[in-house]
Amino acid sequence: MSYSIKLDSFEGPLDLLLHLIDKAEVDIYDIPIAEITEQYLITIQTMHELQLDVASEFVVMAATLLSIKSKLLLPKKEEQQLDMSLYDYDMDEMDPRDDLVQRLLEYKKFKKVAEQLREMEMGRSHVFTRPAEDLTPYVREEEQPAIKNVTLFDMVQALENMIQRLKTKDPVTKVSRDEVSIKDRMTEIRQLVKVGGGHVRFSQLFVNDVSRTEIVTTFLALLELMKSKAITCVQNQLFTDIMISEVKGGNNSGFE
Amino acid sequence: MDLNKMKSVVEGLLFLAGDEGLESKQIAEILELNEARVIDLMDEMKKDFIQAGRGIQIVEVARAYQFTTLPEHMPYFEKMAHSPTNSTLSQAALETLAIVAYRQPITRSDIEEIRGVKCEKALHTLMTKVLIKEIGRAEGIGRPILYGTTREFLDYFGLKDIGDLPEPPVNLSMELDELEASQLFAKKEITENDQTLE
Amino acid sequence: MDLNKMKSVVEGLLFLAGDEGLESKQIAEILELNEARVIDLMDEMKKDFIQAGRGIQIVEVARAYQFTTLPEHMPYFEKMAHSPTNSTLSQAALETLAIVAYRQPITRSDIEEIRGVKCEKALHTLMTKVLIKEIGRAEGIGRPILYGTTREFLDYFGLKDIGDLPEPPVNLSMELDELEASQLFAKKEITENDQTLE
Repeated sequence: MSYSIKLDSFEGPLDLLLHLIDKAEVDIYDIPIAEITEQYLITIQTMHELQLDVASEFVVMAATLLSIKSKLLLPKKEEQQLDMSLYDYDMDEMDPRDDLVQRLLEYKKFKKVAEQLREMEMGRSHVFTRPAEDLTPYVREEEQPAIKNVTLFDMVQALENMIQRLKTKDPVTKVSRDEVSIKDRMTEIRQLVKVGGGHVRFSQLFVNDVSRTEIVTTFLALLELMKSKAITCVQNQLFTDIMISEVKGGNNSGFE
Repeated sequence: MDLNKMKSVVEGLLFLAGDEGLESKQIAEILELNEARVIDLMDEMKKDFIQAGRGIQIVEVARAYQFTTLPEHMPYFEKMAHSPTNSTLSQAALETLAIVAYRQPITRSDIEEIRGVKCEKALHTLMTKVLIKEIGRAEGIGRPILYGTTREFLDYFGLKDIGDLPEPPVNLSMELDELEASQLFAKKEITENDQTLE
Repeated sequence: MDLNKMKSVVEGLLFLAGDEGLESKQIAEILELNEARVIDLMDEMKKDFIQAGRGIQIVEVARAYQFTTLPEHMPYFEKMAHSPTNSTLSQAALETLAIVAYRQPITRSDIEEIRGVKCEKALHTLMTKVLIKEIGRAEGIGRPILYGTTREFLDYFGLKDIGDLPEPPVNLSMELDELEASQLFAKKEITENDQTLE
């Protein structure tokens, strides 16, 4: 081949074929099958030598090309006879390349459209907007309208948007005092586990409306206890509570 | 209500509506105007904003009017904003999306037929980004899932509605001819210019 | 950058900043101006907005500049809030509802912990629409109210029971946990800093 091509840049066999046809500067309606097939096979071979994953679709297309090539090589008459039993008479004139040409044209159309979409995507990524304001303050108490047009999907989507929003946001910093030490909390957790007969649920560690600091302390205390192999934590499923269990014969002190 | 007041109210409304935007019908209801009048008003305001060198613009996305910032100001916002389109789609996803957009409702195997490759991963990506969704099941064996585009799709590309998609190229085989023709015309023009210069 | 461009960029910035607003120092950084110049610019813009009869105004809240709507347009915003096409839930309400649905029973402070913002208003809205209700009290100090979803919630979304809720598209629960964790860790840093200060 007189030109090099980036082998991993093809979306599939049709993409590769379009590329070869473009390079050869031939009419898509009159593809020189022998020439294109040869180049196609060389490309696949190169991909193979470079140990790139040659997807099965590429191989299937190679077979299709070879089949078209052999059909074209068959004397016209014989082909007619072969086809007669299978097709109508008017099908005799069919060029074995037609199917492929149609597929290529169809694919090329969408490739062109995809290019336009790419430009639109780029354009849109250059503008920004703001989330809608909560209109609740403008709603008069006595006449709250019933909800409409809200789907479960909207709800889940809202949650996802929120996560995206919070992820990009710096955590608000507020200073507060550490009231319970991690060491104290470790002792408390171990007691709770003991009282619970060797097990306690994560949610049971927070019996009241605790502050962030307390949650942090508890969390760190748990990590410490896990590190010292005094407890293990198991969560069976998403959304389910974490089960904290005492480690039998583990580190009984849980302290360094 | 005079024109200036109307424009002023609409500005407030669009500001509150944010990325959800407002449809002409909604604006018409709130201002007690007919919808055609609102559409004219919005066209006028679009121009006003450009003329006044305003820092926000009115765009129509998914049939709703909304404010966005100006593309040329992007460098100033990068630090603080979230973009409706914050990562670009892969080529595979984009091609798959193009097929779904123009051929919806369509099954996975029909998409794969057109692209000539598997597109399970691309479909999954597009579903996760909510650019496409299942819109039903086809008849027949297995009752395969039919895919279509979402409102988010329109938003992602800044399209007014699905009819706003770019025209697909009609006849690709014409391309060469067209190219030659356009070159001929270009040539002709030059010749004409040439002649006028003479 | 000329004056008009500056004003135009600032408009975009304030539009995006929402009700958090931007301090003169932040604007100065983005525009690469000195702060005194920014303060003058903002004064000028405030006047511009009034003079041009704009539908939004620049106000200073807690030393941050922000856009707000005009109080005299209130009746139109009420109409917008009541518009039948707009009787959907606000984003804030939807988020809150989602958190209650997936994490019930849950206290207000836990919801606020996750969302990072107050949600009294959103909870009120959801209660009024009977999508959530008080389902008990948590143990401990203050015995805070626990919220959960209602029968009407299930009816509205056509769910047999709460276990019928869809798996979130991304791994939502893990993301939520991560988010909570990251916020906790941010907090932890602060706490530790605090200790070192002592």
